[in-house]
Formats: sequence, structure tokens, C-alpha cells
Amino acid sequence: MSEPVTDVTEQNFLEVRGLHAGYGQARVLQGLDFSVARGEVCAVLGPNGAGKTTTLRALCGMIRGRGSVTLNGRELLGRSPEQAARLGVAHVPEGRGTFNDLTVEENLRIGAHLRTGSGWRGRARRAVVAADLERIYGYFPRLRQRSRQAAGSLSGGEQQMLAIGRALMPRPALLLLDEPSLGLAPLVTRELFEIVRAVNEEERTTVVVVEQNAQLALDIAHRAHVLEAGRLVLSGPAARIREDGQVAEVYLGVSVRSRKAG
Amino acid sequence: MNHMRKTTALRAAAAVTAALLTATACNSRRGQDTQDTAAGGACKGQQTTGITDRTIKLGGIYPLSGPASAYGTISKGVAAYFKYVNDNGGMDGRKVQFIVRDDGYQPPKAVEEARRLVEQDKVFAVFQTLGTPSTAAVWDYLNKQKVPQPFVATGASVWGTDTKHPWTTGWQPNYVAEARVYAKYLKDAKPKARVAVLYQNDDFGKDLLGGFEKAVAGSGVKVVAEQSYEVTDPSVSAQMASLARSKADVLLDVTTPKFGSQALAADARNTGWNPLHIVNNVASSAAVLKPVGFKNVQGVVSATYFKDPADPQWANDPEMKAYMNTMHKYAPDTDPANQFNAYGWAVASSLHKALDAMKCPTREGLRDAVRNLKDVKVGLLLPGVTLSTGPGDAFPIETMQLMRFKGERWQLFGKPVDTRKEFGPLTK
Amino acid sequence: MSAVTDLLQQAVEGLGSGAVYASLALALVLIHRFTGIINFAQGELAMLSTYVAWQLMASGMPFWLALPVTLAVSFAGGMLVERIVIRPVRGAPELTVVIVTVGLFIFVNALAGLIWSFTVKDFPQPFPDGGLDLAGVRVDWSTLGILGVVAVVMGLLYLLFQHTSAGLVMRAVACNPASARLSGIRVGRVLMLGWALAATVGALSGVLVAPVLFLEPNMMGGVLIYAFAAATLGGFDSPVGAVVGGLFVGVAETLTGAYVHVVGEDLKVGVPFVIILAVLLVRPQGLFGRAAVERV
Amino acid sequence: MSTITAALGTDRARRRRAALTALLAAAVAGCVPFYFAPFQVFQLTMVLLYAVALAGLNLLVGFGGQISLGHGAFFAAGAYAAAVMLDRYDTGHLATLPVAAAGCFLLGLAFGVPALRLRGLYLALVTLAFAVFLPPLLKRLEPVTGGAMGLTVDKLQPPAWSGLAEDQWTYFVVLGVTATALLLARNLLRSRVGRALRALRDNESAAEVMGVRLSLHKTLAFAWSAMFAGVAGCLYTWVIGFVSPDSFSSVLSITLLAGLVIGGLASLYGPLLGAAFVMYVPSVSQDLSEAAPGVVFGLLIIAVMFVAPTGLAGLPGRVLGAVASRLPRTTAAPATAAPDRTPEAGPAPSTPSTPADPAVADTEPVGAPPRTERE
Repeated sequence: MSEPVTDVTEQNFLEVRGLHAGYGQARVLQGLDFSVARGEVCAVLGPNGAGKTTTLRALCGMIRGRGSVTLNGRELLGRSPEQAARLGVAHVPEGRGTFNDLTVEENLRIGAHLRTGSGWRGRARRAVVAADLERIYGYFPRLRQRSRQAAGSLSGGEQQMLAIGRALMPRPALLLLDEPSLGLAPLVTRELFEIVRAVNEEERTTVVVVEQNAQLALDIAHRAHVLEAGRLVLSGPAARIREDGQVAEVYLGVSVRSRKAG
Repeated sequence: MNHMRKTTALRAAAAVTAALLTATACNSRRGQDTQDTAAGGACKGQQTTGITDRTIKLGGIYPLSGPASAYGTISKGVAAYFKYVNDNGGMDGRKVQFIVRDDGYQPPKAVEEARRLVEQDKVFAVFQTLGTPSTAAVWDYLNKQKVPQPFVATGASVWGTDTKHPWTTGWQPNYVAEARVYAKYLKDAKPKARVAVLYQNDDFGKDLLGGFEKAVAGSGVKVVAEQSYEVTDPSVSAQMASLARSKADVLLDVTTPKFGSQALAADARNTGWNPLHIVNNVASSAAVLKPVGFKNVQGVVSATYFKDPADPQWANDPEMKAYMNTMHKYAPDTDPANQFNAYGWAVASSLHKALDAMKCPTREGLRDAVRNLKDVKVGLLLPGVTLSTGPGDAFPIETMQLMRFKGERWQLFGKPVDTRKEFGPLTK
Repeated sequence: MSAVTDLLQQAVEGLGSGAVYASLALALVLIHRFTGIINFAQGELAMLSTYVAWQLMASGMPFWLALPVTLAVSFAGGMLVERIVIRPVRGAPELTVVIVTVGLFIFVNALAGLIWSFTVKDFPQPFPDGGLDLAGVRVDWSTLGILGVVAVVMGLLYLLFQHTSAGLVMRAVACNPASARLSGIRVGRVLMLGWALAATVGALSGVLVAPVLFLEPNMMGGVLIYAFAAATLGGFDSPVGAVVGGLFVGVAETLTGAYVHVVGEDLKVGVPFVIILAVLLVRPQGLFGRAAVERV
Repeated sequence: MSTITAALGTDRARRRRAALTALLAAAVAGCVPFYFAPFQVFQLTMVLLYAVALAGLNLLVGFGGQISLGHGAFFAAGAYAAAVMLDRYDTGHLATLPVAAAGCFLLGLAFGVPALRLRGLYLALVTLAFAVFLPPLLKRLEPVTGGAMGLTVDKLQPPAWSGLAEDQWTYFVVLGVTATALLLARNLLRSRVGRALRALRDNESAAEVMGVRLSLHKTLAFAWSAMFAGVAGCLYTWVIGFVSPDSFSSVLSITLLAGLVIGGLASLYGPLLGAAFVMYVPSVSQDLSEAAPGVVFGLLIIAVMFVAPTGLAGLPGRVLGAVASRLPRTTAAPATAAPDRTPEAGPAPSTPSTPADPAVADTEPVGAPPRTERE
């Protein structure tokens, strides 16, 4: 990765300013401001429909937005997903987005596409990819056992692991996780979050995680932002938000209940 | 607000309805009552729609798009002829206006275009419709409207034998007549022939096959194998392999151009079976034989009635020269050697003769003229082939001449075969 | 000639037709793998490529030079078609894209007629005349040639997809374009490459079959239906399936047409489809298609 | 502005507006044959009858999510049923309609059963096969169908009391049948069958969980759809008075599907617009280029799909949407714009009915429709 264009502090590694985004006439985000420090795990919380997923989609270029989003000083808005990926944004979409017809190892190799695509050839490239594979298998030993299996035949938890593993292959600067716990058993979810914490600690990868299960997210996050109806209503260190009973009641409790109802 | 809106809307609706009703009452553009008729004389009361002393308006429906577009080029030969005539003073002083419409070889489209030509463009005659389905779809309408439909571009025998459609006539030798020519040839030259038939599974193929079977009935010539193909089939190689098993000594090849080429090539490839190959007129153009390779089609037999523009023996024929020059002038991007263009020219000049023979310059006049042709000579038809019709005979051409391919061209042999004389008139 | 030899001879004819179907089915399968649509214009694009080859040869180029030039032109043409005709409707419902290919079909067919007329063109046979005589069964060199080329193309495609990283990227795009983009793959370029490859394979198909079917604008129209059948039978995803499907369809329809008189040549077109229906009812994903293995 | 929208949203107002529209449409439709030339009336008649076929196809493709490339065959079956009855048994024209409808309904039912096992692409190709197979079969059944020459039968004749010309009478009869058919289609969609169909299209497994009897409704959808095509075919025979096997080639089936997609899937007006396209655009193409109408026709199809990827029926909505999204926000947030489904709920499940938004169009993942042809 080349040098940053402008001088940025570590605190504003990812900086979101006045972000508007939506789907056609449906305006979901109504001017969002927040920033994430380098190496931080940041949880984005809020009730259903608050705009959490939309935020991630705008960050990675899946939908267009107005305002400004910079990563390490480079503007992300207006870029396509593939360009954002080349700038170090790795998005694990809701519903996992694995390549189901490909084997587990092929999925991971696709993740290495960015590292190998840029002029590396032959043995050097193979060595780097092999090392990266080892790295990922280190985090997710279960994937090593299933490396020759088609991704579509994995369990939900394994698919989520694969999706995260693939996203980590090119050593991204920013990892975006959208509802990683969706449809998974609590134990599996716990295991996943522990791995994310480990990755964050070992590789200093900045992580933004959108999660309905606030307790879980707050356990691994350093900071948290709470959204409601497309606006930021609360920000702060994760620990404080976790302990603030009112917040849990008003914003997070609602989401838990509504989820059960739905 | 809601109430206000309701009343306004109601008023608006009422106003629009009233306006529309008034419009319908006063402003009828239907125009079906504007039938032109001749003012006086012997032709009094006859239709003069589309014809004046200075002009005559004709409309043709051809497949310019779709699966049969190969025949669409006939319209270019027709149009070229009319331009040529207009350059030389027109037909009896009348300039021809020729409107071409596309039916994509779809009968409902043909009906639509026929109605457009008759009701909107107000043509004098629908000249021509192409293909049996399209022609059959419009002939009831045209006969009911009393619009002449002379010289349709299809050889189905029904155009000449039907008695309920006096306004419709054929032109080219009908497929039964053509079959009779081959039958007579085989009865004379190979009286014990065992014949394999490859035919297109439509009116054309079935008419020709049926006519052939009838014509050889009771003789030593026997049909021992028949295979059909659909126009939508990619190739006829499987059919040819099946026919080869019959070991017949004659192959009657009733195909359209592309399949003709395929069949000739398949016959040439199969060195274990060498029947006498008779290819029907539609697929007899040099343009069909050339891609197969002239060395592979030596001795192939066919029959024809008009001069092949690709045949050098007609190069100095005055009509052929006029045809070539006009095509170069008015249709430079069209290949004049394509026999369909020449067909168009020949049929258009046939119509010219019929128009010249009209007693009254009316639709009725044309109807009667095309059914009363007596040995009319047309420049692009073979010597010995003339147009003859009668009250009960709407087949202008029933004479063909056999030809054999030799070297790089067809060679006519024998005398022109008049199937009327040989087999008697064709009936239903 | 014995009945067995007859049967074998018909089967050989069937293989010849089947090879023709298979060659176009390969191109159809390629497009489907990448985009999930059926490309109605595939046959017409192949026909257009064949005219390019014809035009080159008509202006004096030898066949073996005209062929690579044609393939290159088709490759570029395929990319252009994707960029100009298909890209604008990306993201629209799939049926919209399919109808765009129907429009392209009509356009290309009419365009070829406009430029080269509907007269049959002669196209040189790259393979020698004549053939082998195997115990009374005649196999034309051209049939063998087409079969051989189809087998080689099938093999190359298999290698490309299964054993190269470019192939891996292509499969990823075909499988899940959204995730592919998120992984940094330039999906637009890969799709262009997919159309380019399909157009090249189609061009090869056109050049191979033109000497047998004879070149005119409707040359591939009839082949397309059978190629659809072949691809469907093979599962629409696998090059091997397309070829096996093509040969099977060719042999089945030829033998039924020749030997089952109730069916006959006129109704033989129904035969491959009855087989397909039967196969699909048992294996909805086709003979070589992958079963859906996702867990819900 | 928003008050008006809200007022119109009320049930009574909507019903009143619908009644007014219907009245107006009826008035216009009733006046047409007295105003236009006979051949233009004929063209309109053809538009109406194609619209019936497209409305049937719409039930299957637009609302049921199953693709059929074989509706030309059902159309042909209806046309031949009518023609054979008129030709051999000399029944009146009206008697042929119920027979054609019932016959095609049963035929569709028979097809609907194997169609249950087939998805997207595979169903499309098997139905296409049926369309390819039918013409040679009709030729084979020569004693009944008249073989390759086809059958010429009497057209619909106006009764003396009506005082109408043939084209006017035919127009009114076809108009009546078409109106009935379109209303029937609309009511079918509002009934339990329709709701079940839409649920099936949007999410098959969810619908199954909800207790929708999947196989029954899918089969019925096919049968209804075939019945509409058969009715259209019957009308065709009345209007054209001639049927032949080659009139009903696979091109007809492909044209029908193209017409439907161009008109607009899952829309009530789509079939009418699509039928008008199929009827008029070939003539327009020819006026633009006599040398090669196909070149223009092909380009026009592509152009329409570029401009209106969800069909002509969705075009006004798209234009309005595009205009609205460019206006300042205060005026551009009509009450109807509120999404009934939050984006968090995942990708739009019913893309055929929701116009693909231009802004999302190039970001495949969100706006992309479910890949019907996969799995």
C-alpha cells in the first residue's frame, strides 16, 4: 500500500463526514459523522432499519453516497467495490457471500487475488499465497479440514468463517463485518467474535462490525456508535455504552425484542 | 378538496367523452365509401382505384425479414423492372408506383400489410404476395374486396385450380407441373427407375412429391424412399444418409437453396451411392451449385422456364442485357446473377404484358386480362415458354425445359415440355 | 451392407450433427457460466464471425491466416458486445438481458443479410475431402475434424477453468459477482473476457460448420435450438456436459428419425427434448450440472 | 401535494378514480372503430388479441416467476381448435371459444405437472421444445389440420342487426373478450391464487412454510396462462380466418416473451403495451429502413430495454423517480416513497415488480434480482 496522501492522525484512520445514502427514493442515512482510529474495533449498533447495513455498503462502494468517507486520508466515496477493495477495504456482507461452487481453498485464493494480481509472478507469488493460507488456517483450523470441500456444503458457521477468512487473505486495512452472527448458534458466534478479536490484536486490522446482538459486539469492540433512523444518536467507548443501562433499554433492548418478534 | 376534485374529474370525463363522440360522428376518417369507379363507356361502374391516365399504383408483400428473407430480393428485381419501364415512358403512358411491404413470412402480418395496401395506400392490385401461407391468408380478403392478386410468387397448385377466387392467379409453373416434367423425363430415359425423394415438409415439398407420385403411377418408375426436412432443421445430412440406404438410382431433390447445396454436397461426399440427382427448379440456381463445387455437380438434372442470369449463354440476350444494366443502375448492391432477381424481373414484365392487354384500365380489366393470355412472350422466359391462361386455367406457365449441368453451366436439352399437352389440365 | 453397418453409418451421421451442436453449445455454456443468461444471439454472432472469415478469404487471404485473424476479431467483437450492448442492462432483471440478446439476434441476422445478402456462400473446407472407411462405415474427415477441434476446445476450456488463476477468477465471478467485486475483482473486465471467449469459441464453431451447413445468414438459427438442447442436457454449466449433450442429441435424433417410423424425420426434433425432459425430471440440474448444495 | 396523494389513497377515492378511468377507456375504445380506417381497426384488433396472450404469459412469467418459451404453441392450439371446429363441424364462432379455452387449460395443466420439477432456464427450454415440435406435428395430422397448406375458415361476420362493418364487429367482439380476459387476470391476481403466486415467486421456501400449496398453484398458474394463450389463438382464427403450421413457429413464442418483457412484467398494462410494440414496431422499422427492417427492429428492442429495463409500463415510474430524486428533498419525499421494507431486510425479493433504481443499477449486489436460473 502506498503512502497516505495527506497527513492523518491515527485517530481519524476512517473518517465519515456528512454521509447521506439510500436506495433510490428511500433515504436511509441522513448525514452521518464518525471516525474510527487505526487498529480499533468499532461496533455500529441500533434497531432494525436504522441504517447500519447501509453505512457499511456506502463505505465499501456497493451503494452511492454523498458526503465524505476517507480511509487513511483517501476518499472512498464514488469508488466501485473493486476499487475500494484495492484500497484495503474488505467487506463481509450480510449472508456471507461465499463462492458456493468453489472449494474452501479456492475461495481463499480468490481472497488472495489482490495480493497476487499486482505483478507478482511464479514462485514468489505462490510462497506469499501459501503463507497467507497458513495464516488463515491458523485462525480457522476448521477450514483446513474442509479445504477441498465445496463452500456450499459447509455449515452456516463455517461459511461465515470462510467469508471472514477470505476477506483477511489480502491483509486488509479495514475489515467491515455485517451481521456476522446472523443465523448462527450462540456458541459458534462466540467463537467467531473471539477470532475477530485475535485478528485485530495480532494484525492491528481496523474492524467495523454491524451487529444486532449488541452484547456480543460490545464485548470485543473498543468504541461503539448507536444509530437510529439514519442518524448517530450516541457514540462512546464500548465499555461505557455497555454499562449505560438507559442506552441498553432504549436502543439496544428494542432491537433485541423486535428481532424476536420478527 | 376531495369533493372538488371529484366534480372536476367527472366534468372532465364527460367533456372528453362528448368531444370524442362528436369527433366520431363528424370526423370519420374510415373512408371506405370512397370507391373510385369509371365514369362511362364500356367500363362504366368498374373500379379505377389506384390507376389514372398517368399513374398506376401496385403493392407487393415480400419477406424482407425473418426466415424466408432470401426470397425478399425478388422485390428488387420487380422494382428494377418498373423503374426501367418508367424511364422508358411507363406502361401505356402510366408511371408505375411500386410499394413494397414486409410480412416476415408471417400470415397475420401479410393480412395487415394487404389491408394497408388496399385501404390506406389504395393500390390498384396486390402484386405480389410471396409464399403459400401468406398468399392463402390474404386471398379471401382480396377477392372479397375485388382487388386483383395476379401472379403470386408461389407454385402451389391451388392458385390455378381454385374456382372461388377469380382475382388470384399463379405465375410460375406450379409444383405439380414441375413434378410432371421430371416424371416424363424418367419414364422416357429410365423407365425402371427407383427413386429416392428428399423434400421440404411444407406445401411446396408435398405438392411436388404428390404430383410426382401421381405422374409416375402405373409406370415402371417407383418411389422407394422418401425423407422430409423442416426449414428450421440445421442440415439434411441425416436424411441423405437414410436415403442412401435405399440404393435408389435416382434422387429427386425437392429443396430450397441452402438445403439444395447441402444435399448436393452430401451426395458428392458419399462415394458409395451415385444416383442420378434431379434438383428442383427452386434450388437449381448457379448460386446453389457453385458453393458445392462445379466438379461435384456434373450431370445433375433440373428443369427451368426462365433464363438464368448466371448462365453465360444469355449474356447477349437483349432482355438479359436490359436486366443487367438496370440492376447495376438501380440496385447496385444486389447481385444480378441471383436468379430470384431475374425471377422478379420476369414476373414484372409478365404483369406489364397483362396490363397492356387490359380492355378497360380497371381492376376488373386486369382480372380479365390475366385470365385471358394467349401465348404471350416474355423476354426473360426461355424460348418456347409463354404465358397462356383461360377462364378455368389460372396457370400462366406450364411449360418447362430440362437441363443438365455440364462444365460450369446448365445445358438445356430436349424440347420444352408442355405438361398440359402431356398430362392434361390440372384439376383439384 | 448389413443392418449393423447401416446403424453405425447413421450413428456416425448423428455424431457429425452432434459435433456441430456441441461446438455452439460450448459457447452458450461459457456465457451462461459467466452471466447466468441464455444468449439467443450466440449463433448469430458465430455466423457474423464466419462472414468475417469469408470476407477475409474473398479478399485473398489463405484459410490458415484468415482463421486466427477471425478469432482475434471475434474476441474483440465479443468484448465490444458486452461493453456496448450488455453492460447497460447489467443489474436489470435477467429476462431483460435475455430479450436484449433476442434483439441482438434479429439485428445481427438482418445486418448480415444486408451486407452479404441471403445467397449461399461457398466456404472452404479446412479438412481434406473424403474419409475413412471403417469396415463399411464411412467417416468423413470433416466429421472427424470437427469432433477433434471440439474435443480440443473442450479440453482447453476445462484447463482454463480448473487449473489457472484466471479461470478461478472467472468461476468466482460466475458464482457470485457481488462477492467477487468485494474481493477486488474487476467484474466488468471478467465479463468482457467471458463474452470475448464465448464469441471466439462461437467463431470457431461457425468456421467449422460453414463448409457443411453452407454459409448464409440463417445458418446458425436451426443449430441454436439443438445447441440449447445439448447445453441443457449437459447441465448448462459444464463444457464437458455440452459436448456429451451435443453428441447424444445428434445421435439420438438421427437414429430415431431413421429407424422409428412413427417419429420419422419430421418429428425427430422432439426426440432430444423428450430425453431432456426425462433426464431433468430425474436430475433437475442436468447430466453434468452440479446439484445445488447450499444449506438453507 | 401530499394531501392529494393521501386523499387519493383512500379507498373510496381510488375506487371512484378507477371507475372514471374505466369509463373513459370504454368510451375511447368504443369510438375507435368509427374513427379509424378499417385496416387500422384491424391492427387494433390484433393488438387486443395479442394482449390476451401476453396477459396469460404475464400470469406465469411476471407473477409466477416461471419462464415459458412455448406460449406460441398454446396460442396455436387455441387457433387450431377454433379452425378445426369451424372447418369440419361448422359450429358457430362463439362455440369455439369455450372449447379452445378449456382445451388449452387442460393442455396447460398437463404441462404444469412436469414443469413443477423444472426451474427457470430448464423450463424455458423444454417449453421452447414444445413450440418447435408443434408445427411438424400439425403437418403430420393432415386429415384434421389440413397439413402444411393450413385451413382457411370463415371470419367473424357481423349480424345484420348490428349495422356494423366486418372489421368493426370483429373489433367489438375481440374487445369484449379482451376486456373480460384482462379483468379475469386482474381478479385472479387479487384472489388467493394470485397472492400465492406472488409469494411463490418472491420466496418459494417461505411460501411453502406459510402453507401455500406449492404444486397446486404452480400447476394452476400454468393452466390459466395456457388458457389465455388459447383464447388469444381462438380470436386469431376469427380475425385472420387462416391457420397454417408455419404461422406458429418458435419465433412466435419468442416474440410473445419479448413483447411481455418489453411491455413490462408483472404489470397490468404491460401486456397491452407489449402487444402494441409487437404489432406496430415491425411496420415502423420498415418505414425507417426498407432495405433491412430487421436491423431497425433489433435495435429498437435493445433501445427500449436500455431505456426501460423493467418494461414500458415501468417507464413513467422510472422517469418520475429519476426526476424526484434530483429535486430538493423537501418536495421530493412523497408519502408513497417511504419504503415498506427496510434495506436491512436484505436484497429486494421482488425485483420484477420494483423498478430497478438507476442509482443502484450498476451496483449489482443490492439491486440484482434473484438468479432464477441458478440453483
